[in-house]
Amino acid sequence: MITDAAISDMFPALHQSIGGKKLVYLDSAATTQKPQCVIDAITSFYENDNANIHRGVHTLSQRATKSYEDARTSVANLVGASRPEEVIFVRGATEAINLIAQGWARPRLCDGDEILITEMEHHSNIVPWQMVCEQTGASLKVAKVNDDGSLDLDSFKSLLSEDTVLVSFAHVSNAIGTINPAKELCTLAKEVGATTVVDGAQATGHMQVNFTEIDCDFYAISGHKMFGPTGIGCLVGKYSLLEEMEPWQGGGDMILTVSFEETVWNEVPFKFEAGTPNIAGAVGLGAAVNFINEIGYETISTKEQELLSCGRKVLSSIDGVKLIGASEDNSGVLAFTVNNVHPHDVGTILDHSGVAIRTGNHCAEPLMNRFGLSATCRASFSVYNTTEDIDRLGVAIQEAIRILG
Amino acid sequence: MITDAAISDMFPALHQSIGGKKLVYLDSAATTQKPQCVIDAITSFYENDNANIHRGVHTLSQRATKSYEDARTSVANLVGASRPEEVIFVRGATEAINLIAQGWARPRLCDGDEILITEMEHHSNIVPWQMVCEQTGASLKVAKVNDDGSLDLDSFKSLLSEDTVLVSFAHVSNAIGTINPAKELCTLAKEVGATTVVDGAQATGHMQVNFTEIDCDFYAISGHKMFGPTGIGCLVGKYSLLEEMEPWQGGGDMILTVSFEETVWNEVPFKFEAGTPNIAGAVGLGAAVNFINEIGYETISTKEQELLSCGRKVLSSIDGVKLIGASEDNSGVLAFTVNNVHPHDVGTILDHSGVAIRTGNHCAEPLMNRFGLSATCRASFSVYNTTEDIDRLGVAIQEAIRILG
Amino acid sequence: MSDLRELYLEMVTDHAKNPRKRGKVDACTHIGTGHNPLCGDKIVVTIAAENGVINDIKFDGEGCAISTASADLMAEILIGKTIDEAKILFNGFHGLLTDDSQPTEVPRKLAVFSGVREFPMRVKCATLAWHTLISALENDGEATTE
Amino acid sequence: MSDLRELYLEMVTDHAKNPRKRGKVDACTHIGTGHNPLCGDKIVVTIAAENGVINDIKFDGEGCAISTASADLMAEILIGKTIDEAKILFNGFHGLLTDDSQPTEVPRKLAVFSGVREFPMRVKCATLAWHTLISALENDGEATTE
Ligand SMILES: Cc1ncc(COP(=O)(O)O)c(C=O)c1O
Ligand SMILES: Cc1ncc(COP(=O)(O)O)c(C=O)c1O
Repeated sequence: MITDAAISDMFPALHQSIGGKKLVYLDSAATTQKPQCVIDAITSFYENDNANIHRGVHTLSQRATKSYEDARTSVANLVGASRPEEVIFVRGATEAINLIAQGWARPRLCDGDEILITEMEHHSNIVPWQMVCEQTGASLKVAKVNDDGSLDLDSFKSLLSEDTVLVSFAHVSNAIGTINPAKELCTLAKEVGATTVVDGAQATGHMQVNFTEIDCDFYAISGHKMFGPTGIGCLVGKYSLLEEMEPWQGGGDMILTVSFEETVWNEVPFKFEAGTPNIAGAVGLGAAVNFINEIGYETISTKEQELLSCGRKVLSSIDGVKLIGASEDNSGVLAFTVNNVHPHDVGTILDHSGVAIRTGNHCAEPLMNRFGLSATCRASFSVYNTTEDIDRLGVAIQEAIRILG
Repeated sequence: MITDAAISDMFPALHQSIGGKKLVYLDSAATTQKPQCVIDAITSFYENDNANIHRGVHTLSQRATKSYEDARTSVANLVGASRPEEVIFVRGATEAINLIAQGWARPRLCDGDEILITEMEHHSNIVPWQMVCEQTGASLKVAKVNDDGSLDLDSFKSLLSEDTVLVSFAHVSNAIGTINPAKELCTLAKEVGATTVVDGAQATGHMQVNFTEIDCDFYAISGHKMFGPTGIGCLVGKYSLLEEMEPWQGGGDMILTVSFEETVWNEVPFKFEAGTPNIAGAVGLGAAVNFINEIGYETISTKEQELLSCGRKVLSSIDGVKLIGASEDNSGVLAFTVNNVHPHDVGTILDHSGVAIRTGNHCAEPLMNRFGLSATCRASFSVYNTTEDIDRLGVAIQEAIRILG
Repeated sequence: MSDLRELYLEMVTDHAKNPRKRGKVDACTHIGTGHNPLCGDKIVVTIAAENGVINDIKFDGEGCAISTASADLMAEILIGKTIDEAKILFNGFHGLLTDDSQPTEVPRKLAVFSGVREFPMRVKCATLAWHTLISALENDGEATTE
Repeated sequence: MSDLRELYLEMVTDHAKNPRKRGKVDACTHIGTGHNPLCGDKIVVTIAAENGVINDIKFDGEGCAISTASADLMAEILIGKTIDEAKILFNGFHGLLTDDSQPTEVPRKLAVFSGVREFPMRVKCATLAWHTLISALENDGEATTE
């Protein structure tokens, strides 16, 4: 068992003061901090192996290609893809979803078809579908969310029909932390023949995910939310579906041969990786996967659940603090409001105490509307947080109430 | 004046041995090596400022946002954009061109319209237009290349017509190094009312570029080819055109408000930057711009031209070596073939001597066909190379001839 | 790091908690809506003006302490001012918050926001009402601080 | 780093410089084309087979030394072999180049390529002709090493 201090020691950014107070980073749902091993992997890539990949015979290029492809294999193993080729490197979860929207949905959908999402989606899992609807004439259906922040299963079921061509939902909500029953939802969707997309941006940094077991068609991953670098993420897709799909962008590396008369696409996954990819980003993500494997999802989840229940207790004990969407099955996210104190002011005052939380609509405006709010405060945890962090959060909120409440 | 050694010292990856011999890196057209200051900027970002941007009130998020936006301003200043908002961060030149193809061309082009490119384009400046042609019914026209590798201006002019809606060409060819007269070509294109795209992937790491002076509509930049990290590049576009364009991807940060009924796009450039961008990548690119400003394009160009003429001399003196496309206006690229020795074998044998060059079609298959070749060898320079590197290249080629010639 | 008390001066928190000019102006001649996507705030500014003079002005909508207090104090200070004077005040206020190169002369009720300059993320909160005012006066009706 | 001489053995360079089986087989019963995008090589393999026996086999196209020598030696070795034997030889050859866990028994003419294993980027060159052979025999006619 690794100690709290040992884990926290691996994250250099945590060891700094903000305005004289030790930083308490509670914004991991926006992006996680990076362990030293990830930073070192990037540095080492640039200092030793930096080269372009796939087409080079020289040593650096071979090393870079191997590191990049090894990272693909690491991700495939982590999320239980059936082969490395099912993992496509993209910029992040947003690009993964747009790739599906433009590469799979746009050429296939038409007037009368329906796309089903939920009320708790991140804008990245709403807007790409709105764009596809606009482009194809399909329409967007939205399953309701219960008062406790869980998905309204009846609403979800009642919206599934013969017309539902695609179903897309968050594995874990970024705004309130709800964990959706991915496998169950995919089974329901499949009964009506719909293609399934799971937005796993908030999942893979926190809990074991198995793509093959969930049995969805596509799974979107965000590297920077799972201890990896910015600018890298993955679309995991069933091989047969990826094969059928048109490419996403045109350019180098995604083609077999090019002539002005005819161009032949390369194989999956290269067909979807036009141009020089974020090589160092993939290498860093590979290191992040190693980090997760080393710590273990078991440790990560246990720690986060501990922090969550501790956090709920601390916040509930403060007069005027209200938890938003605190469902049973919840990841390490505390969404809350403070009576008479606007979230934006809470954010500023907490920052002044060295406590970093996020405030606003969390790119989930429709969910905010669902709760009749324009904004909330959000404290989100990762394995490097401690119960002292929660205490600091509680004290800082009380300070905010003192100043403005 | 900075000495050769001082410049080379700034690049850690250059100081290593490959199979017992000091590395000679002559593959900068594929990707440049990274100066320590760029690597340090990335490390420092992750160790000190790492946070998500734009929507956070806490200190790290403010710092990250500032670093990211400062990088945008640095790029804008470097390439003479008229305001920072004209710079959109993308993954690389390939994504920049695809963004124009899908965001500008696809909704505007139709049957009968023509896109004009040249025979020397990189696949990234061919395939996106083929895809648009397929999608819209427009057709692709291709201006010829002269035997010396320069653009056939008569061919270019003769293909311009009322039907030409878009003209796209490389500022500098990656395969043979030809520098195209960008301003002149844009002027000609504009006379027929065409929108102009310049693929500057091979330009900004080597010579002063002024977007406003060239007066093109769009300019594509590749970060990793100008000392910056992988996974970052820029589309520079005229503000008014960017404003008219539809967004590229949907997601967080690119919208002002989202509801299931109506979504309002954010302003330029955010409209085009959906999801979490490659924040550390942008910061690294900002550092690369500082590096360029410090060394100065003057020094860089002078050095590269010196290496080019030295390289041409050395190669011409070897029996059986043939230079391909060695035009007057040429960047630091030596394309060549060796009699009876296939480029792939040359590449392996050179690598064995520690000399890294690229071999193959250089993602420019149509240009290879133009010269009746299936592959060439390419040695490409940057400011960190020296005339000793050229000597090592010459010796290694002679070794290849000895083994296989 | 700057002092939180510079940001939340007593006059600011007082107007934030008990805004005097919240509501809608009757017989309104100008209306503008503003939006700060950063905090989700939306604001509606209504104005009753005659012969270029602002007779009454109110704001409506929820916002953070800084934006509420700023809207409230803006409304108080603008009553009786001409539209031209209002624009000059806007410029002064904007300069106060963003430009530390030159000292800006502004009425005391606006000067309480000078602390905001040290909190760059909050500048948009303080200026939202003013941007909305300008768009109302210029009759395009919509403002955003992003 | 491995020794270059292991890669370019004399038999390899000899067959690369003077291929014996370059050309097209008359009365060809099977044809396959292969492509290695890495080096741009394209290859056409033609076969004359009868009753499951390869009577003649040739290759055409330009390629690097490794791919040319490999194609040439493959052609030499397969003449007179059955199609089934050819497939077994392919497996053995493939194992020789990619699998260092177990020693593979192959004819001496193929064993000269064992050095390629130390040059992973060149494995595709050595196997291109063989992949093309298999696709010719299985009649789908197109092979690529990527
Ligand atoms: C649930 C959810 N989906 C999608 C995204 C977008 O991910 P990325 O930042 O990798 O584009 C996020 C993160 O912002 C998220 O929380
Ligand atoms: C001329 C040219 N255009 C476009 C590209 C693609 O650039 P990127 O690797 O940034 O996608 C390259 C580089 O490979 C290039 O050399």
